[in-house]
Amino acid sequence: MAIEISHGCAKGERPLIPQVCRVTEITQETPDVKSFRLVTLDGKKPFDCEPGQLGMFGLLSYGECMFVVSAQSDEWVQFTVKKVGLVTEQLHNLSVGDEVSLRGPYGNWWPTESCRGKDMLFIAGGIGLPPVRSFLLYCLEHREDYGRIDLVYSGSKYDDLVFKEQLFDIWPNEPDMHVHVSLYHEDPKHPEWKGDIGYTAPYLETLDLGPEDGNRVAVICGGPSLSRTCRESLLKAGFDEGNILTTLEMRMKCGVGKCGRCNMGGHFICLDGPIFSLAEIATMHSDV
Amino acid sequence: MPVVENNANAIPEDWEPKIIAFCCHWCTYTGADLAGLNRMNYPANVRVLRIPCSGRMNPQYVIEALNKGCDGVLVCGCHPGDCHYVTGNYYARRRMMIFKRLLEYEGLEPGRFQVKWISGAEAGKFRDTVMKAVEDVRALGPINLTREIPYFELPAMPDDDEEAFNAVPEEVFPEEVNA
Amino acid sequence: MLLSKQNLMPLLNSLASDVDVFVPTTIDGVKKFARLADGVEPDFDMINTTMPPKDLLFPQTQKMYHFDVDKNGSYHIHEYDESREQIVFGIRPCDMRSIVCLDEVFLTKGFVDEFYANAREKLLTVSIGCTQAAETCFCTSMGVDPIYAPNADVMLQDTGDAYKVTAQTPKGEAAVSAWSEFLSDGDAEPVNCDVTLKVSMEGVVDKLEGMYDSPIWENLSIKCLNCGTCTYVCPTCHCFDISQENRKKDGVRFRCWDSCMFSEYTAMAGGHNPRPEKLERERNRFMHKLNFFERRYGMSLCVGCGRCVEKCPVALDITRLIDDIGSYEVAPASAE
Amino acid sequence: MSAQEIIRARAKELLESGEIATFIGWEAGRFTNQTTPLVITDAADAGKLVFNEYCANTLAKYVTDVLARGKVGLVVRGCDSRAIVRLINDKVIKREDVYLVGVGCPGMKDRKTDEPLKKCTECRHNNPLVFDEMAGENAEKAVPEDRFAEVKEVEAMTAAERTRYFESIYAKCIRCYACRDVCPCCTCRECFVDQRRENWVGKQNNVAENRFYGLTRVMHIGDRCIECGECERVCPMDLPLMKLNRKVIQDMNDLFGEFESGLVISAEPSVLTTYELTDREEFM
Repeated sequence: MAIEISHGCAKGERPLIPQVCRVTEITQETPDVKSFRLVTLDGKKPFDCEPGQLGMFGLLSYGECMFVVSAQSDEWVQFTVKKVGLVTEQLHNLSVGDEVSLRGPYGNWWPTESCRGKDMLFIAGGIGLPPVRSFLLYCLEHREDYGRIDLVYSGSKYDDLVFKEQLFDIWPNEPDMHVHVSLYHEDPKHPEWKGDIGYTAPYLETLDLGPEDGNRVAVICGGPSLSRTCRESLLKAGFDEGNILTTLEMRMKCGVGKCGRCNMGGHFICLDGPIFSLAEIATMHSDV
Repeated sequence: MPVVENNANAIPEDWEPKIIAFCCHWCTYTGADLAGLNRMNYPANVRVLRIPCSGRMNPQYVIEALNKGCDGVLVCGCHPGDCHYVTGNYYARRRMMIFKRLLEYEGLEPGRFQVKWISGAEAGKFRDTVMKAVEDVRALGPINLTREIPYFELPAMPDDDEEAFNAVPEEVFPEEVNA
Repeated sequence: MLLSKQNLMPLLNSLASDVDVFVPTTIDGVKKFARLADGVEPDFDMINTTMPPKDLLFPQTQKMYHFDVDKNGSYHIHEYDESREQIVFGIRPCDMRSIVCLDEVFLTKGFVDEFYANAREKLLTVSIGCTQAAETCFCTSMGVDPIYAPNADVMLQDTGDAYKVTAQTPKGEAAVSAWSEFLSDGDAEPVNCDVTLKVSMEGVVDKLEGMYDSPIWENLSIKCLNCGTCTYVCPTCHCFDISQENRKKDGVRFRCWDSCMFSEYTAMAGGHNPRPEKLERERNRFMHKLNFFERRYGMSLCVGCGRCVEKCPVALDITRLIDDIGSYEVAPASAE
Repeated sequence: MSAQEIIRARAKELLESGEIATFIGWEAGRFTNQTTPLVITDAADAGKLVFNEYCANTLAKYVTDVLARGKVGLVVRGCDSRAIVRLINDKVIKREDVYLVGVGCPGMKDRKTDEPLKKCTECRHNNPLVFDEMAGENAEKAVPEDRFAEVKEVEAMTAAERTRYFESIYAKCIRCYACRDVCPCCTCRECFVDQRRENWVGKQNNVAENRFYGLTRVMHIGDRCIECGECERVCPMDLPLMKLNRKVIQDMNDLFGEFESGLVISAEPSVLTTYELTDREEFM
């Protein structure tokens, strides 16, 4: 049975006005990646959202950017931010207690329901892990609903791997969860690295994770070349296009499918996406 | 609509001209420093910004300053021949001559954009230049250009910014001061 | 009901005493809709304004909220609602169709854009049918009737000495009943308007599905300058950017028209740009006009007003593109 | 043979021989007397090329877009050839990258009014200055008496009138950047308006931001403007941009000696990127 992804599931009022939120915790994940936990000024969770949904997180004086909610609890939402541009650079200067702007949630979410009972294969590269992690954490929370879980994760250097604690200490000890990590290149700073060296797609192929007669769902998030090569590897391994899920990214401003720039054909990534199956993407006119 | 010649006849009470002075680090900025050391008095309407050389003076800074609330702009550099980088102020001289004419062509009064060469020893000239610029602009009144952001009234210039006023000036190139 | 042409100005003046009435006029050499005031001469014979009336609903720069910091260093957000009662008088049927498109964009698909919605609710549209067409007008080919706008609140049709007045919505009926002293009973046949430029949209939407990688885009885009003229004069182009101006910790966040023709439009912080060249940008623009919007909202995003045809610096002409698509031999569609 | 026939024949020969990869000229548009730029790579399309007195667009800027495909052939009039010289002097292209088919230009006309285009009545070099071959003879055209007449008109106003005059211009500007995109001098890889990170100019459309853009544009192209007048022609709001460009040119003329950009290929720096010790001193 094909995976069903809901699209255009937007709801909400006053979509363009943010709320002021407070940073309660900052974790330095790598030298240029930080995670921020946010609550409202009166200490509540800013919004309820499903795993994989987006939030427009920013600073009032600098602008706002779209991020996937990388983790959440009943009290807070968390965003994981890599320093690449003007706003993210300023976000990295935040300290605990600072006020930020937040609006959302936007977009659709991982098809947690229709993946139930399946084996999960998560594939991510670099800063592509946080979006995937939102689904992974959901699966671990509802462990009995899902089969075997594999995580294939790569980064170009050891320092670029995010969530190292979970990656190396927590997740490998979860029942029937297998974590596979590779580095793109030898890392001279970390000669002790005993894991694999190689790009994600060839590494994935060595792991021999097959489609299990359509019972395994692959979830990809990474840069353009990682996405392309991993898709090809999975298709070669016999995966059905409908069982390969990915979350897309483009520049976004409004978050509600009106400002125009994040379209893939007639679809807007911020509203109909960001999560699509490969089968759906194949029918779209995509510049991504 | 009658053409308002300038704002000189309608200067609001309490109005103080705001002038920004872009000063070359190697001469005028030092000259300004010397003026301070010699306890020369000059009006506080001028805010001094340090640039590495008058050749670095980007015409955009002038437009931005006028758009953002200044009533006049002063650019000061080393005397021709004395540039720390040998030729920077020669380029600046050409560029500023053209740019000043362009601004005046667009209707800016000549007194609002002035360029002067002031060396590090000419503390008195710095003071006189600043005093003259302030008097020129004061006589002209508030600027007669449509300003930025019609949407929200700009707060006053840093006069009310206690932080900026109480800030201790950062030490500039301490090793050179010692040398 | 008829409105004699002599009564037109008295009606407008009486309307303008209460609310802002926007009429087609020429200001400083620019043809646009401007607020009726002293010195503004309405020109209802003008075929089409250069600047579309979309800025009444969706201004080129629109402030959304401003923020400031209180004594404790806490941010506060203050929202703006600048919408007011407005009447647009003399809007052409093609521009009325563009408002249908904008309504779809801003008011449907789960989120309602409150800024647009507020302005839209307070706008009374009085459309005047065309009596003559410019050489660049091709509205009939895009399914617009030049003498009739079905979604206008009030429709005026030229019958020679008078306009035939039809109220088409409750809002329009309320308006017309208030104009009674300027109206007279009667009926007359509206003057027809002959639109000479015709293109065939038949099959174009479906054909475009298979033409994403066609060389037609390369040939078309090569002459494009990548300026934003076509998008800014287009009555249906609605892309916007959100930006802010700051003064220390205070600032205002606003949205402003943006153009898919600019390289910066899709450039991402990491340096990747999904539409790096004018080929991709041109293709996206025309696909959006003729195919994507049709697929998403069930209507074409081109209303045939001819403004981009008229104003393009390099005479890049959407009507020629439509003709070219019509005569293009599509390879057999892939199995989807 | 008419110039148009020569152009078609030569474009065909050049493309067939493989000497050039693309040829840039004009083709007829949909409407009477309308022309639009045409880029061809196939010799069979040479028959589409036209040359008549309504070829308003300049072609030189397209060279930068199609250069990757190989040597470019194009038709050049006076303005196109100066634009090519400008691009060469700015090291955007090399002389050997282009094959120039020169054509004498009698001045182009507006297709609607049939009046000469403003940019053409003001043109001082209607015949190509650089070319590899000529299609036909040079054309005769009256040269304007005073190049800076329109600048002097503005200068004659009072300061307050000029403020109002230019503010009314900036109030009309919609910042479509057509003036930048058509300009053969605007060859920065990334224009300052696209540098959002630096945020030189805000995105609001208002008089102040538009003035910032307008003045910066003039200063950036100042000593390189070839006076082709394309910025003014393409402006959808019909803003008199040459009044700004020519003001700078006039001042450089007065201050630093006779100035006309893009006349000869040379490695000499242009007026504002050089200096003389003897330059006039106004800031003592």
